[in-house]
Amino acid sequence: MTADLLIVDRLRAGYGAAVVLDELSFRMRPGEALAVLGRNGVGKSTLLRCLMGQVRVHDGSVRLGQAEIARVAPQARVRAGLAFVPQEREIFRSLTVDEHLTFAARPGPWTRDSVYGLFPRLRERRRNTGTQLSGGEQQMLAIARALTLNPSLLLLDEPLEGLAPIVVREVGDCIRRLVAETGQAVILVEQHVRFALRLTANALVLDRGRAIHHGPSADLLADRPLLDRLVGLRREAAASVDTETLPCSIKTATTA
Amino acid sequence: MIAELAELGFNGLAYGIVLFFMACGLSITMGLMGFANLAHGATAMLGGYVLVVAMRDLGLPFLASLPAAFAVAAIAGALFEMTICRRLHAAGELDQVLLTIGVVFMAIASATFGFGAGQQAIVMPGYLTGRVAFGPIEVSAYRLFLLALGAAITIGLVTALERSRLGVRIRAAVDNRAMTTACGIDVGRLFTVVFALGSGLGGLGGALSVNLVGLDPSFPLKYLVFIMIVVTVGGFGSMTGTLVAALLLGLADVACKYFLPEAGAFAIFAVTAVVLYWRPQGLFGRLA
Amino acid sequence: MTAVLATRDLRRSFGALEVTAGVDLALLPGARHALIGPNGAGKSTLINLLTGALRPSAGRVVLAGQDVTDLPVAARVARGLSRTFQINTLFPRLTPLEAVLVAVCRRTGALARPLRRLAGCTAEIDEAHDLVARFGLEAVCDRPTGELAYGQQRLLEIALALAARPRVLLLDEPAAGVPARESAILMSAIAGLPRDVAVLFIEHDMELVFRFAERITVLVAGRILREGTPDEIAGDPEVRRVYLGEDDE
Amino acid sequence: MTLAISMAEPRSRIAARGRWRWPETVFWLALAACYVIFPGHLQLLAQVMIAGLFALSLDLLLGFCGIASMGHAAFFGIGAYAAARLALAGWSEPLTGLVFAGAVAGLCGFACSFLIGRLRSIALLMVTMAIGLLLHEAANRLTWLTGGDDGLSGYDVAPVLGLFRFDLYGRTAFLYCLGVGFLVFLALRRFVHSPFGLGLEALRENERRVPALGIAVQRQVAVVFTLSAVVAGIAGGLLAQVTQSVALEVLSFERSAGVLIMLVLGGAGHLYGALIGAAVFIVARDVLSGLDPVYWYFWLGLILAAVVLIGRGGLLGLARRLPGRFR
Repeated sequence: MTADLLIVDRLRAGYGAAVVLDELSFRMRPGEALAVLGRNGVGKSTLLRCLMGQVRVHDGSVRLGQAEIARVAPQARVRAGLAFVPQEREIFRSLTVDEHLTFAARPGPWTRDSVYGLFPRLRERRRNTGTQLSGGEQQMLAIARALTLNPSLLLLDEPLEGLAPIVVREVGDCIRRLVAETGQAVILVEQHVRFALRLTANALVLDRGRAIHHGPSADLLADRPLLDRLVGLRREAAASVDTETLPCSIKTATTA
Repeated sequence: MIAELAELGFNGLAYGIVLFFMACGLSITMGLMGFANLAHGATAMLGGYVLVVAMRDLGLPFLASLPAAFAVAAIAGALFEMTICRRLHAAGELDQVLLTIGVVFMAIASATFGFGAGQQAIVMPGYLTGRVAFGPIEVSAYRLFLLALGAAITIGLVTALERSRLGVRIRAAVDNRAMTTACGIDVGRLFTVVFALGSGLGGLGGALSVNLVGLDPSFPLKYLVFIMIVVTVGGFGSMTGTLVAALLLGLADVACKYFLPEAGAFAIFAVTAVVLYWRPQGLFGRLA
Repeated sequence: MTAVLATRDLRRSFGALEVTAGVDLALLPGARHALIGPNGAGKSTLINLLTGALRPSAGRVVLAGQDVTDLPVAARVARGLSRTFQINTLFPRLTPLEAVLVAVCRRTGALARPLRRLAGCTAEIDEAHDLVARFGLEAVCDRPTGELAYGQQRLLEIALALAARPRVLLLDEPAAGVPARESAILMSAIAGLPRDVAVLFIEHDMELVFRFAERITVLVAGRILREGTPDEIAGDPEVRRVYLGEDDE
Repeated sequence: MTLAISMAEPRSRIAARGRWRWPETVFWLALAACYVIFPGHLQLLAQVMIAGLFALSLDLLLGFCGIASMGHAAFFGIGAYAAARLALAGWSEPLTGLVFAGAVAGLCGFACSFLIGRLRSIALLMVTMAIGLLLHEAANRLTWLTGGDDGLSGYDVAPVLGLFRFDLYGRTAFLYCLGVGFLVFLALRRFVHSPFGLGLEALRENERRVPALGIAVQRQVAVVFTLSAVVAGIAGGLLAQVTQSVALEVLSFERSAGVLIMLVLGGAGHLYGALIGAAVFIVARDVLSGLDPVYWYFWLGLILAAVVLIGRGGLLGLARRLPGRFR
């Protein structure tokens, strides 16, 4: 039996005093691909930023391999084996493509040249600076940059967001190959639900910072009503709060 | 007339180069960490006094004293960063400004205590004291030396920033500090190195300026203004901006003193105020 | 009935990107209107255009029959358009009572008279206190705001906006960041908002949206995709497609 | 009914914010008593009052609005030169002289407020510093107006209220400064405890949020900056009248830095912090520069570093922290 790669245990985190992740727990095996799904604003991106150390942890623990990382600096998390592809891509405007792939590289199978093998388009633009790239190329570069850190776990935050449909296919293909052929462990946050489910082994569904579902992606893909209920738009049963529970002061305010 | 103008321009550029040395380290540290270090002028003064001591008391030649000025200032900068600056990264600008002004005041008092309030005299080597003629144009040898050294160091600096891994990391951190950290780079340690380098360059600038503008304990306060003008007008973190602003300021100052002696520094401050009002982020700066 | 807040062909570009691409929105008096849409749909930009924090590239904003397109933020508040913020942006070292008092004094004009004493503003102090108490904050109303629980700060956000006695209230993700155990009181506070105030809220929490909204507008890529009753929106295949992200198939 | 009483409490507390308390009476009586206790140091005590007034003017900006200025000596100097020029023009009545000094400085402050209102953080510090230096340089050059390096002197100041002649021992000077200082203090105290003053605290706490309350920030800044300049101008005018001379030093960067130090030393945002900081600063300068003027700069720097690194909130903040919270 192999040890778990990542153990998130009762994690509470948020921006300042705001709580975005509330008592969140889950585990991942080495080489596993996990999709994190949920509607807007449920804390998916915050989860990745929190794992990366960019969001304040209120409580709980995060173990990556042997290291407890919930409270260490982001650069120490990279040493422990994380790499991050942020939603906004955050390409360095004054660095060339080549420089993006060498300035922080860590030893391992991924090198500048092997990354170019995965993204041939980037090799053609190697002398260009970050700002001269198209949206799709920037996304590839953000993934490539993260790979050169040779992570044991790659965090991808909505890599297809804001890309033209044809580019979506190209970037999607790259991610598919990355997961299927290289056995890279990833956490994929994605609004393209079916794409994410087809790509990953397991799926974690969040709602208001809590896990409301965790199971094989294939099952979820097959169960259309369940998927609709978990991440789709649906009418709530609005019975959980009725007017009887209102503080009297607010009710009087209505009539005032 | 043309020869006069040419010499004026030449002097302005030489002065600008010295200002660039004194300001470029501050520009990077401002851009990297947003740390308002008004004590940078004190570091430059330290470099000046190191040169004076090395040449006058230790009898070192001028060219050997320059690296000494660089080294002492760099070490002092690194110590200052590691002991004091580090506690103030999260503090507001006002706290940073107050603390570093405090350091300036202490430096002034210490310099007066150690060296007296007067101007320091150094004897320059013979090959730098004369004048060199290019056809009708005749310029001072020291200014020619300054320009040559300045050009060499600027080119070296720019190349290092372009090519070396450290330089690339610095550029990345100035662009986006959080993402650089998320790439596994310890920006805090990077900052210490940059701070030391910047202080060293400031010290070198101070050493070079001894024979150009003189050296006395009021140096940090007098040049603080010019350094801050160069940095803010040039835009934090922009090497090109700092260079252009320093050369412009050098030229403007020399021209002002020549053509409008009554206006003095007034014109320069006025232009600065206008530029900052128009572009608070500086000429080459980006809005944070 | 005429709209209390309306936009006509509102547009805003950032560089070549048109973030708001011709929005026509109408809010009736007393409306409970939700604005939803995926990330990057331009919801925040739209709010900023409505409040005056951003100027539109084209189009008009009309508040209670007056064209306010060229007015700055403060002037729109004075004319009856208040907002809350997505992330608490309060006054950490002022107490809730003081903060609301500032807003009340602004409305009554007391703020413009530097020679008046605070002690003489009893009417304003009473009103501020009533408002703070109405949101269940009387127990903490003279503690520094920075020491309050997050949910309480969210309530104070709404109280501050109401202190201007607005005709229109814009709630920018009122439930964001509130832990589950504190959310019930927030929900009831929103349910208890005065009926004569039109409320437009941006919210990701679908439970909140479907509980309180009487109309829903779906914004996608800076345009209005659909507008309708909650039932119409929930059953709309186009909206489902956007929310399930199935456009890549 | 008990509920109603407990609910009324925060309300009465907010209404009581501006109430005069007994330690304030003690403070001012102690100041006045200095006249009897330190008859040999009345000139110095007058300097304390002048510096205190100047620090109060900066407190309005920094303590209540969160606007830091590195060139506040500009308005102090303008007031000083205005008062001196008026006296040189033959108008020697001191109180109207102060009004004139305050008015001229206030006009300049009003003009500057449009520049200041736009800027924040580093840019604000740099521009205020540049304005201060600009003025210093201008005064240095415009010798026909300011006397340049020599400054202005040789003017008469008439007796205060036509009764009290300025004497060598500084008796009149001290009482005059104390009286003017007390009156200005009362006015400022009233001002900061008005609804407008509360609005300023909101501006200090969160400048971006204030427009959403319906408050026009630029107007707030214009009012405060003007008022602050008026008070600084009055302080400068006092100096010009009491010392019967004005030197270029009134516009110096050291003076701008000094007043900032007084304020952070005493504690910004309390009014009394400004006065206490000024007193400590002026007395310390007198004692330490009496030892050796060179050392004074060293101590000055050390005080600054200490205030920033350990003494958050200044002396007043320290006094409050020691016995826990009493408010």
